[in-house]
Amino acid sequence: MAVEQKELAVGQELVRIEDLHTQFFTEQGIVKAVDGVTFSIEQGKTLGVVGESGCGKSITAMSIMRLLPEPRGRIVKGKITFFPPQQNNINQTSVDITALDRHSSQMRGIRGRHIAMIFQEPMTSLNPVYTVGDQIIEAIQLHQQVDRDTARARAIEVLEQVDIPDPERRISEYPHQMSGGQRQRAMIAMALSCYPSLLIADEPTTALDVTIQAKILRNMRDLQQEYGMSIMLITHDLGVIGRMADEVLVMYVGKKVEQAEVRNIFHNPLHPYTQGLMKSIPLIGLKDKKLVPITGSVPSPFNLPTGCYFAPRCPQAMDRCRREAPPETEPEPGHFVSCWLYK
Amino acid sequence: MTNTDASVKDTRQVLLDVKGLKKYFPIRSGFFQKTTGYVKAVDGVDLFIREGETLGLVGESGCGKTTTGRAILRLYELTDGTVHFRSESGEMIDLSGLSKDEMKAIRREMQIIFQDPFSSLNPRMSIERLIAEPLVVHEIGDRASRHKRVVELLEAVGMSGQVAARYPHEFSGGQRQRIGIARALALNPRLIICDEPVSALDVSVQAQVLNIMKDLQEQMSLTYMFIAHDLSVVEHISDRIGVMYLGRIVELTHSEQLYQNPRHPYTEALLSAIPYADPDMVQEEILLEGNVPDPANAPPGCHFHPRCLYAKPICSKEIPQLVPTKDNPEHFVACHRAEELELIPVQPPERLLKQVGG
Amino acid sequence: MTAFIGRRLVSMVFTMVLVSIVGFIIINLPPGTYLDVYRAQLMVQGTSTADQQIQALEKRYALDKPVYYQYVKWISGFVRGDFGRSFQYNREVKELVWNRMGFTVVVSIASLLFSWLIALPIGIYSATHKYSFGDNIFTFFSFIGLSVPSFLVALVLMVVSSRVFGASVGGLFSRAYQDAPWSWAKFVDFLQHLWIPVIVVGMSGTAGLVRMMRGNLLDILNMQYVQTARAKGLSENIVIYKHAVRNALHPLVMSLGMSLPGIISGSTVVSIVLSLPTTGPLYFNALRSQDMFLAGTFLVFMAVMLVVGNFLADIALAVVDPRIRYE
Amino acid sequence: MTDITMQIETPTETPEIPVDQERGSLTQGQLIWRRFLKNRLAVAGGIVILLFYVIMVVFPGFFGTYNYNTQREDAIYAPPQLPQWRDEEGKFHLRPFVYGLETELDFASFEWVHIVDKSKKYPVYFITRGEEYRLFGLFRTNIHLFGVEPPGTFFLFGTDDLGRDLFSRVLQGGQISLTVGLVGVILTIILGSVLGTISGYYGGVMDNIIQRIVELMMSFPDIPLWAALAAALPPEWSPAKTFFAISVILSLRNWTGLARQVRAKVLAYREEDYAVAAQAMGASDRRIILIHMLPNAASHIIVIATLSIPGMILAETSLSFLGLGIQPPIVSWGVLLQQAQQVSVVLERPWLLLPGFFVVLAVLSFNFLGDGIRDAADPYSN
Repeated sequence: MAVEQKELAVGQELVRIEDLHTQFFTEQGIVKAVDGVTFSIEQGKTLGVVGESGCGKSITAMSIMRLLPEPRGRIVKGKITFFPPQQNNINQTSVDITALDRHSSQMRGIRGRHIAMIFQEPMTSLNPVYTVGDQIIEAIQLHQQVDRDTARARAIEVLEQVDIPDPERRISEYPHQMSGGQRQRAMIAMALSCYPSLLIADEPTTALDVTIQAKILRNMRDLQQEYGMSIMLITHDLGVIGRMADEVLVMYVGKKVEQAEVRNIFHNPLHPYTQGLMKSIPLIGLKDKKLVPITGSVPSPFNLPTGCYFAPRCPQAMDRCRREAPPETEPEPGHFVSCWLYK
Repeated sequence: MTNTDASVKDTRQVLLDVKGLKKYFPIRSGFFQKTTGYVKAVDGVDLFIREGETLGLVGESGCGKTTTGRAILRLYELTDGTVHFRSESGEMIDLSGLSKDEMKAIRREMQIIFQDPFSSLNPRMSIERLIAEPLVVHEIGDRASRHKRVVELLEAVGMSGQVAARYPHEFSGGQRQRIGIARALALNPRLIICDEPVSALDVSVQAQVLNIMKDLQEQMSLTYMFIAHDLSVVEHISDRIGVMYLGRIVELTHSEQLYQNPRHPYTEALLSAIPYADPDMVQEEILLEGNVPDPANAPPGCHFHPRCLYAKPICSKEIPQLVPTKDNPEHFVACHRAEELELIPVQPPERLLKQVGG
Repeated sequence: MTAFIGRRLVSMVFTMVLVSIVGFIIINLPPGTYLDVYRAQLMVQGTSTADQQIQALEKRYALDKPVYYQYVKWISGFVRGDFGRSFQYNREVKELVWNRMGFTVVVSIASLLFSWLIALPIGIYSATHKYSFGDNIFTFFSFIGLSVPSFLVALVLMVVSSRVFGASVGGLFSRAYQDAPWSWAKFVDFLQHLWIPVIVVGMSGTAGLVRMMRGNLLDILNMQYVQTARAKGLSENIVIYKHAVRNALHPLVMSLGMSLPGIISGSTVVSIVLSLPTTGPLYFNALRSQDMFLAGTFLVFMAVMLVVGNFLADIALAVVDPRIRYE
Repeated sequence: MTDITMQIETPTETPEIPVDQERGSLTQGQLIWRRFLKNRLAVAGGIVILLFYVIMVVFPGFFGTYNYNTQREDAIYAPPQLPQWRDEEGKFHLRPFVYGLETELDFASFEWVHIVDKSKKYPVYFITRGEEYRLFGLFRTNIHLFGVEPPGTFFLFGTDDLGRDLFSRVLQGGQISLTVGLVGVILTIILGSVLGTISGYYGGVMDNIIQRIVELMMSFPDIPLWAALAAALPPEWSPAKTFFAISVILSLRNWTGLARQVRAKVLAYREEDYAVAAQAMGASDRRIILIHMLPNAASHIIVIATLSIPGMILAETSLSFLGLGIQPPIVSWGVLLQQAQQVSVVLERPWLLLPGFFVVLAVLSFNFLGDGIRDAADPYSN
């Protein structure tokens, strides 16, 4: 079958998220899971989103996919625009994802076809009662007008690409017959089967062992080249970010605190939270260096401090930090930070 | 290449000496639940820990590190092997032969900290009851003195004594882990088995807990066995590290030695797989073939040979023994080709060194 | 799969042996031997051959031998189809049992099908429209269904039908077909009578199934793989019917065996009120008059039905769930 | 008693962590209670249950109009008499009254016929003296909540074939039916949690045996099994003994479900780190079970128990209805419903079905209550 030709325009905007607010309405009150986040994902690039549990990084992804458990959790403000990449020199018009009905055929046409997603738990992400092949073929036939044999051939091809040995045989296996690493590969295969322009990977290797993680990350990087797709990689592991990302977004309690090109984040972190993260990870070979942890803990979403949410834990907090939330500034080109230190 | 500091003979006394430790779990099947095989979770582990040091135990999921820790505490009946523990009087007692009551007396001196801060504390007990439970079990002190002790312990792990009346669900993961540590310290143990104590914590909190553990070790002259799957964490806290693969220790040495001079091919692969928090570091991962085999059906000879880049015919036939290398009596390796292989060490990222150090 | 069936077969036979032991114990539970009852009966009738008959029976059931010997004798007869003698009807039990067991099975299976057919769509609707008006209505009615004893439903139904239609709704046949041989007309008549017991017996089971299906499906809808299916771009209907419902059925199939006791119990009680030619009325009569061979046989038969039903349910589960199939 | 020596110095570098004051300072029990109160049906069910137990189990004699066993030849199958506030002239009476009841023998059918005599009005008095009964089965007294002066009669629910007041009998029957459920469920809880805990905690041979027994018990359809056991009760036993035996019989099969669930819970808790921690500190099995397992399983056990009471009540009613449960002269709802077995009887005297209404109400309330407790106790529900 003919592989679709996608002209790579690296650097062109693929998805733009503007002032996104996603909230959950719970018994105990409203949780501002994503609280005014703006960023874009560029074609062919990997955007790493890093932050601790509960910082809203997964909810941001779910908002883009429109897979929030509505109406309990929903986008209350903001705009997500998707710019389909040029296909065969035809410019397609942009789509406002937030304006679509989440069940509409248009939204479903984007999901899986243009934006694919893989989840953290490889053990529970695949339906236990269908074979891995069935589940991949289902995705292919849904988005491409091909017969079952062609879809099957494509499924085998993509399973081979994710390094699953003997794909002709394994395509008819059930998920429980595979190991965790293989299931995650099968998930990636399913995600890639329709040549998406964006792959959202939510902690794809957190549940896996280091040696398996290394292989899967390498595989993802290679396939990104081959498919020319963008990756939004969500993780709490700075090591994974360092290995994979081009651009990094740091989130803290629903807010974006810093965004920069990956080298800048690691070598010149500006926000005290990012600096704190860097100082608190142990590194091999730096044993005698004492870890400098961030004091305190992440505030409860029902009891957020006024001003900058990080102020109570911040070693450099000033009076102003406790009163007013800092706006975003750009102290150096392409390096965004929300902190009063740089105002 | 050899680290001179590390090869100097350590003169501290051995606190725990484990020899040939085995723990097999029977696989039962059929209507009459006949035993049809064994999961060899721990398959002949030798290790020792000196007083006041931290021994790290690292390996991938299912390699038997947790089972080893629990078997040492006699939370499982041992299939085979001995566990000698130096009692306060100085004699080495073999735990594997002790009765339940004799074991209970020894339990005062050895404690455990768990991975999951949400499952390790009984949700129905207040912090006070949780931390005082070891004292109650061993009938130590009265109500007032126990309360005093609880407050002391909470303060020792950096929490206020006022939280004693609260319940676990009111605390965050890091705080709960501190409570777990306080409980483990209640009986003034000498050895603490730390079973992945920071794996479930967020990065910033992980450092808090690691620092507390290090401080407490100095203040109370504690001995740790630190089980984890994260090599950087283990390397940070341990004096010596044992690498486990499929129920056996494949390499055991001082932590600097391990990353500067790995002698087992599995260690080499493991080290190369650690993702570095540095985008400039060009890393050549050694990608292992296949998956970790099923411990019920382990390959013969060296368990690692089917995935090993350097395997020779002998590797599939003979089980390599864990023996010291020629140039370092403190560096144990279980590999037929340990002496001849030139393995790639970890190069610490220079730039990071500069940045964090400067 | 074969190994799985084999294992289940062995365990089924084992359970049946235990069931028969319990059945035998129950037969022997009432004070005195059943021969005492029989002897009293014969005395009343003034049969001259009473002593001979009694002796013959004593021999047949080895009553002079130890208990285990009696059991072996009884169970070996049972296996051959000799279930003992009913003193009340003065006939061999096997002559009484077969016909009625057949009708019991028919009523039970029809009730089961009825409750599944009604319960599944309602359960799916309720789960996918959680806390909606419709869900609340269905929930309320399923609670009512759980709370009304089936004999009361049968009673009320009979009262209402004889008030409104002026017709009796008892039995499985009209009087005209009662003893007639099977014919198309009789079959139609049978179906016309069957629906009442089926609805009555199926009702409480339906309510339970609705609750269960709703609960299961709600759990499944929270699973990661449902999110995966949505993330593929599948429509909500396919996500629910192909990916979620299929998995929500497993606990239901698993509970199929467990819902059988309720069905059999229900049909037993209801059949008395509706005077159906099933095991129920005969069984309770036998119990009341301590006709223990008849009662014991029925009890063991009902238990065997259950055990076989459970076995079939397990196989059905293995068919729908690959995780069990490949165990 | 040994003393503990202090070895810890005040930490130098570990900063004190302030605990969030807001991070839910409610205990688990308070959270469950709050969530329970939000479920209106469950609360309503709970109130009905409470009323039923107070009125029927504790004070059936006081709330009943007559002694439940008094037979009246002149009032056989009397229809219900409803209290009136407005007489035929449309005049409103603050104190309700009942019309008199004339009884005649219909010589055509030889049946008693009851005619409402509107010329006679008997006012209803509250806290009044009437027929004697025993309070708590001990003290003789004759105070009733309400009644009318003789020769007037006040049969709120009508009378039965022996002219006994059905309302008083329904309350008295409730005492038995509701108690059977309660006694049965207590036995179920004891058997189920003990055997379930042993099975799950110790495993091995004991577990195997208990599981086989559970399977065996589950292989019998419940009502036929109960009926067989009930039929085997010696007829010469006293009614009280029979009553207790019925409760035992009901719980004899019912514990199996609970035992399975408790076993599963114990197996899960055994893997929990807090149980391992207790083991590591040297706690005894007894302590681990009593302190760490049963309290955590308690809410689960309560839910299953609450949800199994309705089954017991239904079972007792069905058995007694069929004549194999509670035996007269003791009354239970099932015994009362025996009178309604014949459609022809019910057609003439539909009030005989009234006890069935109470069965449904009690069972429904228990179901609502149990469901509410389950939802409230489940930490994962929304």
